[in-house]
Amino acid sequence: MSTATPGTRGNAPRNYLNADYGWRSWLFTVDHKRIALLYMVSITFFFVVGGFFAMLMRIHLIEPQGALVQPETYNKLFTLHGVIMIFFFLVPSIPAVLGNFLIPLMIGARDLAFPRLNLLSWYIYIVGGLFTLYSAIAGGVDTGWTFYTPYSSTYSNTQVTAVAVGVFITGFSSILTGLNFIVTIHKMRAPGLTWFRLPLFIWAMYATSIIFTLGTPVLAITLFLLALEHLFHVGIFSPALGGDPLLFQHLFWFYSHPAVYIMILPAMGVVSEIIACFARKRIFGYKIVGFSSVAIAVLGFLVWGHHMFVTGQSIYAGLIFSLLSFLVAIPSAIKVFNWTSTLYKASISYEAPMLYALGFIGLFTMGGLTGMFLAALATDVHLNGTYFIVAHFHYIMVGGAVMGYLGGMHFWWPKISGRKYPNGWAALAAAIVFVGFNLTFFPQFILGYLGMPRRYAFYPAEFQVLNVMSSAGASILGVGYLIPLIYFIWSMRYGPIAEANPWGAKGLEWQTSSPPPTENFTQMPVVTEEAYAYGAEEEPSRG
Amino acid sequence: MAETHAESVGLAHQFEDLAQQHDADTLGIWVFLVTEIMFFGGVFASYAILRWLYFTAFAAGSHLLDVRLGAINTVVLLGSSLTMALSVRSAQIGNRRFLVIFLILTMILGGAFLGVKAYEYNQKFVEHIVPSLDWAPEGAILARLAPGGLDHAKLYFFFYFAMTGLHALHMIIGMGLLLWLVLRARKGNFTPQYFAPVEVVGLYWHFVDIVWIFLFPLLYLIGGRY
Amino acid sequence: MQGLPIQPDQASTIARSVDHLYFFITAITLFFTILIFSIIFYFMIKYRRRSPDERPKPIEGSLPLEVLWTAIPTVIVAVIFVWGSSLYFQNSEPPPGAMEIFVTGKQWMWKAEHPEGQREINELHVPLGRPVKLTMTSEDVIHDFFVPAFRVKKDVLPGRYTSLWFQATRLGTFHLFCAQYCGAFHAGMLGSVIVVEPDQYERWLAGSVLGETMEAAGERLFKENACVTCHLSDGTGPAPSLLGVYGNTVHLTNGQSLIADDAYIRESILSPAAKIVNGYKPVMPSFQGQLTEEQILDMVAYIRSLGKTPEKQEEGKQ
Amino acid sequence: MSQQIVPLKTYVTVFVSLIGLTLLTTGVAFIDLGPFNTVVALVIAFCKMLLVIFFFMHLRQSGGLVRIVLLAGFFWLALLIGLTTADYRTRNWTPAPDAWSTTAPPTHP
Repeated sequence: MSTATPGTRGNAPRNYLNADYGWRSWLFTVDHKRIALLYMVSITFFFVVGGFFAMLMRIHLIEPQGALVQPETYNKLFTLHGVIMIFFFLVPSIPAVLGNFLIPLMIGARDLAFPRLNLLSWYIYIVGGLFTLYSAIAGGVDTGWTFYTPYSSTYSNTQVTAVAVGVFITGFSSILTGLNFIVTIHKMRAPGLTWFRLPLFIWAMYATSIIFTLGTPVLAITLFLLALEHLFHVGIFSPALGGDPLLFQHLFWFYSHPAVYIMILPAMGVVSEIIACFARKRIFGYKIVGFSSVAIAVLGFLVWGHHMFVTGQSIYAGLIFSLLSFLVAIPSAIKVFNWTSTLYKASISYEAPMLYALGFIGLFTMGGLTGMFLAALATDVHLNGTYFIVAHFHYIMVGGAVMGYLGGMHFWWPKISGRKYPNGWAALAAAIVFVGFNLTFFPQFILGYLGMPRRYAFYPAEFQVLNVMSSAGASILGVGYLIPLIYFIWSMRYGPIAEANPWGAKGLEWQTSSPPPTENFTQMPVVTEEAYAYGAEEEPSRG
Repeated sequence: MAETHAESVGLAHQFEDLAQQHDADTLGIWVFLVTEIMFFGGVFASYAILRWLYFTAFAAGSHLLDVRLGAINTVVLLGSSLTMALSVRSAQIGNRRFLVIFLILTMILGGAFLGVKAYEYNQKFVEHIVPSLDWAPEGAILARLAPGGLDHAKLYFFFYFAMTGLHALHMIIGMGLLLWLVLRARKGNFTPQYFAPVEVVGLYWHFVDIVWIFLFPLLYLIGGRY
Repeated sequence: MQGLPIQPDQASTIARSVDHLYFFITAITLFFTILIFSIIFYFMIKYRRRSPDERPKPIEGSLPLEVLWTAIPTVIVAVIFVWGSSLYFQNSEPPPGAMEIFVTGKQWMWKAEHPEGQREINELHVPLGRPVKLTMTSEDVIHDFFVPAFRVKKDVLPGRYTSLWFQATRLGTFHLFCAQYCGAFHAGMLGSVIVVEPDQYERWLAGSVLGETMEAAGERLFKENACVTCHLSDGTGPAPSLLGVYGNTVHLTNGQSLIADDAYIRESILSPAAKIVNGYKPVMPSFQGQLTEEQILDMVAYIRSLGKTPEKQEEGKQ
Repeated sequence: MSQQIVPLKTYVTVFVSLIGLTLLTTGVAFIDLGPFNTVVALVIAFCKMLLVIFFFMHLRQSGGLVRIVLLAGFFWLALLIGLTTADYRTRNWTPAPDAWSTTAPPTHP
């Protein structure tokens, strides 16, 4: 084990939270842990806003003719729901909060390689977020989060430019975060911490950073061109002016498909940590799970054309993209099998984080398998653009990424806040989220197969039963998300004090006190063993 | 919690030593340059598709540019890359005087490049071939553009302005960074052990040069000049 | 439809085969979901922690197992890929002799035009049991022509022709949806495809003739827009004769050649200078903004008719 | 850390070669090579880029990691342009699916 000294217990030991007070100490901090908390507060805000829009949509869809708002308003609701949830919640969620907090701790460093750049990333994110919020207040935007041209460039008279600029700006936050992580993971590891001793969370964050740095710039330039197009009607994407609308889709999906892996890979990393800890086992096939993260990141860039099977893309390109889409399914399947096998002959305990992790595996399995319908050309023709798509990507992004994020928050909350939350409530919330989620999104698979297109403000009456089921599920899901929000806030003040390593977990982050001191470790750690040495033989007394 | 400039000049608190910091800085800038490749890549990809679709129009648009000015600017920018490389070399050997001289030379050459560029932009306004802002080609220019389709020629000029504009923006940022280096170098901030900022800005500057190396044939030399 | 529907109507020749693939993937999905869930539940109970300091033996992993569960998914996805792609390729080309209908999408309505000249809005009458090919374009943004009961879908793009085909196997009225978000009343861009017996279709055609056929309309436009002044049929004019052009190879001034198809004719009307036939000068003005998409389709139909007959093709080649 | 000092002569030689290549590429543009004008121009630009990267940017002295990072950048750029172009270039492969179409093989510009 490492030679770091466990945090000293006593009267309020010095840590990163009480090191300094006042708003300046937060807004000008370069401490990665404090920046992580800045992100945590901001993404929670955006999650609540995006979730609010989702609730309005589900209420509206209870009745076939639409129960709540005008179609124009409904279009703005789903657009802002998508834009906010994807660019301002899901993409930064695990990387910017847990990644920021944990990467230096897990690799035994004092901070990220570029702390000021890290703070700058947060400010960039906030500026981008303000543009988006401005657009919401100034009348909204109705293009869908996909901004398809020529609707967005020529026909929509809503706040397209403001949102495009907002997402463009936020893109640089992702780019700089990814750059920071890559350099940190390469150059700042503690002595003895070789690549194959790294926690799988670090592998996942590394793979995610690859996508951040290589994919996001393309999105940025695409939205830049879109904004120019919207303002000046230049015509690259507008057929009436000689351009080509499919070009926009190619460029957009070059980032936006890999963006799905930005959301799911970190969650996979979190789940690997949690399962190892609560099963007290080394992750089965550690190297393969690690490499599969990188494989997913790379292959994920080769499949974007499967969003375009019915758009008039060449059928030969469709064939290639279909094949590659199936290939990316394989590393995901391998991961699921390996997590499952980790439980074999393990010693499993069921604290809240583990429930979220197991829920993740279940929902991700379903989300991943339903992806096969959409990778296969013939079935995709029928299902593309329907609620089947909506259900599929919510299984991945909400069932997968959000479950992973919540699991990670429950796992590392004692480390982040130094407090414990009520485990019973946490288990209850996990169960409610799981049930509510399935009730919301499973009916949407059937709706899609029946042919109900997405983004419909009103719909033929025969689809009502399933829509009502989905809306009912959404209300349960909403409650499930509120409960953790309440007890996390409660625990910051009233929760019992957490010890340095409440779960008996391995990993350098548990070797320092909870919450960690500003410089992370009182004595820099040296690593002498692999990650997840939970086993019986390797259990010397030093843990 | 400011970064502590300890005994070792320029060492940030999160690093163990200057070697580690230098490694991290260089890796960081290379990763950044790769993101820049992808950033420009989006425009290059769009350019590649539309040029392939409307080759005649793109060639016609390209033939309205002045190859001589493009070639001169290429030489100027390559010269600035040379002086930039020599700045880094001066920093490596700890020659503060030459460091400052070469940095200023780089800035002068960069300024010359932007000057020529500004002249070319102005020409486009004179000829009314600036998409959206001043698009009304007439006379001989209209006759040369018409065969490929005016809309498509307009797309070519959009790419001309978008690509050279993005490039010029990078140049301007680079000039700002150079100025910052000059000020720091005059104060004697750099030593043969610590000159990472010079090297990092240098890599950035060379990258901007490389972008131009591709822009020159892609914008000025479409379809030959025979 | 009563109670809780779980399957859309199967009303075209391909619906059944698409559904077979759909059910196959559903079976795979169910199998693996149940497998993973049961294994997890089994392990969760069997290997629950019995004492707080229990330390299970670590397991490295197992190469044979990894190979096995790499190979099995690979085989399964390969099967689905081949199945899905071959079905898609089979369905991508209409059988020879398909009747053709032209569809224009517009915010927020569908307009259909039968070759004989009948026009419909938000309705599409088709005969039972005959392959129907739709050639589609949009007047504004991207739409998507989606008939769930036929399992067909294709984006309808501005500035381009896309096509799909189907052969209805059941009488009735089926939903026609726009499946690509197209603006405020996207959800209202609904139509119905009405499948009738062939003789009934003939009667419907006869009963609803509103005017000229598409070809005749195209011929009229050809004259009204003075195309006929230059495109002399004997080829002596300043522009090439259009007899026998459609479907044949055209040689261009830049040395390239292409097959004259709908897209080429459309392009030649809107940006005439883009592809000039060898031996001619770029003198034709653009008709961009002067013709609606429907009028262009009429002209395409007319020019097609000029290329139709073999004897005329011979004439045109000279 | 690229601590070896590159001799002045190397920099000047590289600069002179770059100027030479610039003149070459400009000159070649005035000779009719058909489609090869573009190819030649891009090959020359690529060579110039290699000179700048290897000598001015010290890739020659840099470690493997930097090389991998750079290669990744080019690889992804190639993916973006290559796969997008693949769609456009293969769109016309399907012959006009039409009862009137001839049996001639499809050609495309």
